[in-house]
Amino acid sequence: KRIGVSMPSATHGWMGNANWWATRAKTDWEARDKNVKIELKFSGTVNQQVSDIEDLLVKKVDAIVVFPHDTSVTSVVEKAYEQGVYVVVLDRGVSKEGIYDVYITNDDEAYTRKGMEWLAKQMGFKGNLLLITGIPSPIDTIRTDTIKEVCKKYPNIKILDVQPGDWNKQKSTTVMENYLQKYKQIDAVYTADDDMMLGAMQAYKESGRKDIKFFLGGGCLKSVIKEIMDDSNPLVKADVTYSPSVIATSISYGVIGAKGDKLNPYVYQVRALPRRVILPSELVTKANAKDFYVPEAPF
Amino acid sequence: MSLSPSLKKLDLEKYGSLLALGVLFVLASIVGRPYFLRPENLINVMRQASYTGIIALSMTFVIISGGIDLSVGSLAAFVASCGVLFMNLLVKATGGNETLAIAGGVAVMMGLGLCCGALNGLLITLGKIVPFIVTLGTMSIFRYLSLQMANAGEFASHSQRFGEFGMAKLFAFKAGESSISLPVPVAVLLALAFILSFVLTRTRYGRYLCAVGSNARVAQYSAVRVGRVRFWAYAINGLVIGISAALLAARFNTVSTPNFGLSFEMDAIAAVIIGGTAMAGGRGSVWGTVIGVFMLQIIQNMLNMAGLSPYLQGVVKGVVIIGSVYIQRQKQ
Amino acid sequence: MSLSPSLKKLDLEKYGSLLALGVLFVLASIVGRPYFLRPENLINVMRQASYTGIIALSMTFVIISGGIDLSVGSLAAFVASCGVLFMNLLVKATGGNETLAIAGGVAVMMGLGLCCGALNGLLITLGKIVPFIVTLGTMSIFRYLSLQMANAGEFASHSQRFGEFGMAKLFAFKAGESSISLPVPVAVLLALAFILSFVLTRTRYGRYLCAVGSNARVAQYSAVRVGRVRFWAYAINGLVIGISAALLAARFNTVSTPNFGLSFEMDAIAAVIIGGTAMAGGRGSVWGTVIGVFMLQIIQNMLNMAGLSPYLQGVVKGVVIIGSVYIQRQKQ
Amino acid sequence: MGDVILRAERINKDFGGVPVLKDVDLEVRRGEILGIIGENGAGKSTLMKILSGIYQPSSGRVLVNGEPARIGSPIEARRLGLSLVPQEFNLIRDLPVYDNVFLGAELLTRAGLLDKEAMKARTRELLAQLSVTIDPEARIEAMSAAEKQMVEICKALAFSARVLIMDEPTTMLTKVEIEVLFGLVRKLRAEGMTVIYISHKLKEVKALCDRVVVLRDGEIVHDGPAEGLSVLEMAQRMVGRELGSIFPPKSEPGAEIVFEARGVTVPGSFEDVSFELRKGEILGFAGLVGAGRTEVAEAVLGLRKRTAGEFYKDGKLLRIEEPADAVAAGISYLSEDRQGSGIVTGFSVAQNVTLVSLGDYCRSALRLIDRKRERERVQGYVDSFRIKTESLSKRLENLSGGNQQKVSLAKSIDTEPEVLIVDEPTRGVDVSAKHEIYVFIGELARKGISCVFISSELEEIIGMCNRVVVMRDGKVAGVLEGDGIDEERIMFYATGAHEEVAS
Ligand SMILES: Nc1ncnc2c1ncn2[C@@H]1O[C@H](COP(=O)(O)OP(=O)(O)OP(=O)(O)O)[C@@H](O)[C@H]1O
Ligand SMILES: Nc1ncnc2c1ncn2[C@@H]1O[C@H](COP(=O)(O)OP(=O)(O)OP(=O)(O)O)[C@@H](O)[C@H]1O
Ligand SMILES: [Mg+2]
Ligand SMILES: [Mg+2]
Repeated sequence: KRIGVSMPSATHGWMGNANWWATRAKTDWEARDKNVKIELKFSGTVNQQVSDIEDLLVKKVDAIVVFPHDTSVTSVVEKAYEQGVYVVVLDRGVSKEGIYDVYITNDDEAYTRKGMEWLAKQMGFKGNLLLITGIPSPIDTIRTDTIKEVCKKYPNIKILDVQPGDWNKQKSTTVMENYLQKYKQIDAVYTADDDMMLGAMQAYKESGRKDIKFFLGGGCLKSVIKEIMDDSNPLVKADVTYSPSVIATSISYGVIGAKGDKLNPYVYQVRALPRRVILPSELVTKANAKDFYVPEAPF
Repeated sequence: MSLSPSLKKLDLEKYGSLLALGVLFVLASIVGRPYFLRPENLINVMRQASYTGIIALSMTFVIISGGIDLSVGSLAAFVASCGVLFMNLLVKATGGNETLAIAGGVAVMMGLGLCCGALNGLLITLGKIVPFIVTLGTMSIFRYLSLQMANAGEFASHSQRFGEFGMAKLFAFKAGESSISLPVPVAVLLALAFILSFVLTRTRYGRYLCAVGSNARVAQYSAVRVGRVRFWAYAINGLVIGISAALLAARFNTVSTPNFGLSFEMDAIAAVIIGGTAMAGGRGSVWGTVIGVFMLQIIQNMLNMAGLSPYLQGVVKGVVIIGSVYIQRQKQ
Repeated sequence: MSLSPSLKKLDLEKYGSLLALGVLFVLASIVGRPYFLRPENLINVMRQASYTGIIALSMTFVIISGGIDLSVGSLAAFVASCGVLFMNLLVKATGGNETLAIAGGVAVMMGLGLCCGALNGLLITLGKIVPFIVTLGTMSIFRYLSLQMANAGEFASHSQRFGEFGMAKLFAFKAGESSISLPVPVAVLLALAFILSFVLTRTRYGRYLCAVGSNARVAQYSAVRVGRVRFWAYAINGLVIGISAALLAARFNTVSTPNFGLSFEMDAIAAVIIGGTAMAGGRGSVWGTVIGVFMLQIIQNMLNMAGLSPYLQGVVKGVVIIGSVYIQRQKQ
Repeated sequence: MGDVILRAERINKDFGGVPVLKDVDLEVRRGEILGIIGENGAGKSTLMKILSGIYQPSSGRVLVNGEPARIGSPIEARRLGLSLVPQEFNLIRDLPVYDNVFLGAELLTRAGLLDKEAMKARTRELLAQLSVTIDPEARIEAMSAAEKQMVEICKALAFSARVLIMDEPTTMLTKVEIEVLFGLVRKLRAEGMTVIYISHKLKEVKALCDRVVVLRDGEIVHDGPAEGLSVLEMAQRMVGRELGSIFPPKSEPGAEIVFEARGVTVPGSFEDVSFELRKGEILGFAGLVGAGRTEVAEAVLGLRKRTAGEFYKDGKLLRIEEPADAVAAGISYLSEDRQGSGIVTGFSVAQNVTLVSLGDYCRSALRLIDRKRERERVQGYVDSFRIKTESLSKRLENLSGGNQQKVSLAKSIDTEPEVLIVDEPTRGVDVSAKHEIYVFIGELARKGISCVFISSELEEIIGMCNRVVVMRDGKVAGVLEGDGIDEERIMFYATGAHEEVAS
């Protein structure tokens, strides 16, 4: 059985992790089952991704796992599905229902909500908050909106500013440096992922200031989880899962689907697997951090 | 192949490009065995190449004129966003007359593309600002305007037909067990290549384009209106971007503002340069660009078919690009 | 400012750049009130500018020679990865002698940078392949080599000191309530600008560089070894990239292979062109590039400080880039 | 003579405050050939550029057919029927000959497309009128300077102009071609065309022109019929002082052979060329356009790949792969194509002069350019060749053609070569400066420097050279020596008459 995987190439840490998980799933499955062959395609743009998927279809793969750049892949995914290929779509979605066998996603809303609620509580429901967001895109908009919505409940929390850090450590460092110039009293910083949080924290450290009490990112970078586990950084006490391993899970679904296996003999469905899987976002604190620590992951 | 009659038009200097394409084709047939030579795959390759390929055609004009256009991708996104919005309005206004709506949308994309390209051209010729800076600026402007319009989201078209048109094929016929056909964007690519090549080699404008790119001062002394010639290179580029944007938007039946047309500029410029057009301007060939476009896409496809590890693919891709151009240069 | 003595060296032609910088500075002081003019902010701006700024300096050489280098960002990532790996090895081998390890690591980065730059240069001069294609290829090669090495992950340095060195400041002193100091990368930027500007204007090599970029044929007839001159432009560029990579790696004390140095090429080229160097080569100035680097960073900083919405920022950024170059061109 | 077709009134022109033309009044009548002469930098080309719309006058106006005309651009000049053969080549190197000839005035088919066949045919016709064999489809890039000059003339003739301005069209041409050109010009005059002719070859001016205008420092100092104005008078009016004999006395070369070429062949250009050069000798190379003289020189420099033959210097075999090797061996070359391969137009006077010899200025510990010494040396050349420039940092593109040529010459002798190869060294240089150059080269020879003197001006060759190699069709047709050097014998070999005699 051959499974094709198409996902964005790494341009930031989280996606780097996701690429690593995909590679790991490939090695694991191919070791486990001689008949399984997994082919990975990392693409820089959505156009390239569509080409990759088309190329995989020419190669007559049995299942295809797509982590889309955006919904532009809808029509090619539909084509795959119509050709009878087992289709697993994740995270950023397609704009049409019923053109996939499994849809698996992280919960963007819960991801930010959980983090923000925790942060609000730590802040004592008051103080000045700064946001650093990702590249302007639909999921980024959902996240930002969710944060704003949560903060509306706590009138004493003031969002001082929102600027994009483009999921890039260096850019986020720059943004943070500018924030530090602009705002004399900052209590907490929320960044859209851990990569950017590290950049922002770097700027804060370099400034020598003492006012910020909390940094919160997300996505569980290894080094961040380690700090939480060891309680070694007073500024970082928690993280939220938005697991890059979702791709590995999806590949597993793809393999099972391609083989025609049933995931669970007690579930009866048309095409053997659940159609929608939403992975919960969990709050990671010192208490449960070691469950999320993957020492061999690259990030 | 459908190219062959027109390829005869290439003068001997372009022989190197053809040779490189040939070598690459043979290599791909071997490395990408057994998939590469399948008709569906070849058609895929052509279609995949065609969206940036179309832009590369008019980019050839811009580069021959001694300029560059970095804004093509953003411009495509902006134009496609406006076009789809307008189309959706029309669908509503006409109570579902999709043909009319599509026609209107495409017309807006082409018209707006022309205008935006003309804006680039004006800033460059009247404003006397170097093309690199102007189009770097408009690249940012057009992209963020589209993001602003969509709040970084996407514009889905409300016309089913538009999407079907994007996937349409011409002259489909059965050949053995698989059907052969010419996808619309490939047909457009070839038609445009034919037209633009004709303009370049057979009209006064084409002549002036080379003259201006080779030596603007001499052209001016020879009574060529240098500013006007350059202006039109950008305006034509805008128009052609509009066409490409329409095809691409139809293919996805949606325009995702952050990603639409991303890094098209690099792909297009690379195809033009691989096709033998001089970076400094003055000479070049549209059919050369077509070859460059296909070369790049074949490299990508071959590596995909060979199923290399993604990282290795990137390394090999770089090597193959350099290698093919090396072959091409040696034979010139 | 620390620039003023050297700025006197600029000839009148560069006056436009300075004027544009001045106008921009005043604009930023107003728009970014009251944060922009704070000493810490100005220092931030300088440091933020310095990593790509350093690369832009040697990119000036490449562009003056009539070439281009797209591989700078990937090259930085590759060099930094290897350097950090080697440094970690040394830390272990020397039993924790960090000074030695850092010295070794930095030496590897610079040496490897030189070699990789030389590779670009060789392919261009001996292989007779156009610079755009060669560096497009090596851009892909270097990036994916680093990704392969790290499995798309990162290399964290095992030396605490390396990180401290990245944050180090020179000549820190108190001024009122805030302390003024010169971050290491800024010092390196200025020192390198001084050296390279000196090389460009006062040495034989610099003169040859301009001659080759201006008219390679005349240079050849004048017994200039054209190939060699061009080769060194790329090699020097590689060396300088090594320096920038070391500083950037030290700052984060880690090298994240997917995004280290991402899109540096565009930033660097833009700074060079804004600084008044001709895209076609032949003339340019290193201090002009420094001005270009700061102009770009000031624009970014000003928009951030003004707190515009991100989308609007992108639009305004494009407008301001075009606008400042317009001012600059008018005054030349 | 006819009525006034073109009239310039009180034309003033200055560049950045430096006046170049001062209150120039000029009348041109229909159907005349007007000669304009003057020293290098007198303002001749500037005046012509104003008439053809390339420059705008600072003040004053131009009347065409008695009506004030605003010549704002070359496009308008063309519309008014003014056509210019510029001093520097204005050709697009990426385009073939016929496209260049018709650039801006293309012949179109009914459908509005380029009529390539018609253009090629017409180009062929024009070239035939000039008796040159150039393929209309050849690319400019691969042409010798003389051929480019011919194309440039064709370009001016291609559209029916009423006034044809020729700015030093004959600097690259040999006597034969010049005669053809003059025949053509006279024919055009007979057809009613007006010609303005600028040249430093005063004999030609005398032979061709009806009227002569002399320009000195931007002012007209003489305007009168050519008849009765002797060449010597012309020169005196130009320079404003007496001129002595133009060529210095020849010196006796030494006996030892400094440089030797043996059986050198560059396929497609020339074959089996051998010659030897003695110490302090001036060896002339004569021949018609395209005979291959320039290519021999370029082969010596390593600019052309030879398939056979060697070069020896002081009896030792030379390894020359690129010009740098030749320069290291003490050989220096002055290129005939000034703007194409001689000078960097964007560089200053000083930067150009020292481009080849820059190594000699970097002797300090840090290997920096010794700018003081550079300035001093260059100032020396500016003084001795009377290079007209406001400062040493003036860019070459802003110098007059003749002065550019002088800079180019200064550049090739600044390396202090033992073997100097000059190719059309006095191209576009005025009479007095020519004299300086001849004296200078004579001095060099006296000091023991050997010189290869390639020129299309037979007078120069005869006046300067100890021996002359005459080339024809890429072969050495004959070598003349001492009193044997005269015009007849040179032409005898150059035109191939010797072959007919032999057969
Ligand atoms: N664009 C320019 N900028 C500044 N000075 C200029 C420019 N063009 C010409 N000049 C100056 O004007 C003067 C006259 O130049 P012009 O070319 O008219 O001389 P000319 O009479 O044609 O000389 P020649 O016989 O050497 O061709 C020269 O001193 C030259 O340096
Ligand atoms: N780069 C080139 N490529 C191909 N052919 C060339 C090139 N340069 C010159 N030729 C050809 O070589 C022939 C000889 O040119 P060359 O310049 O040596 O002649 P010449 O004797 O110096 O005459 P003149 O200098 O008067 O033109 C010409 O017919 C020319 O077309
Ligand atoms: Mg002149
Ligand atoms: Mg010659």
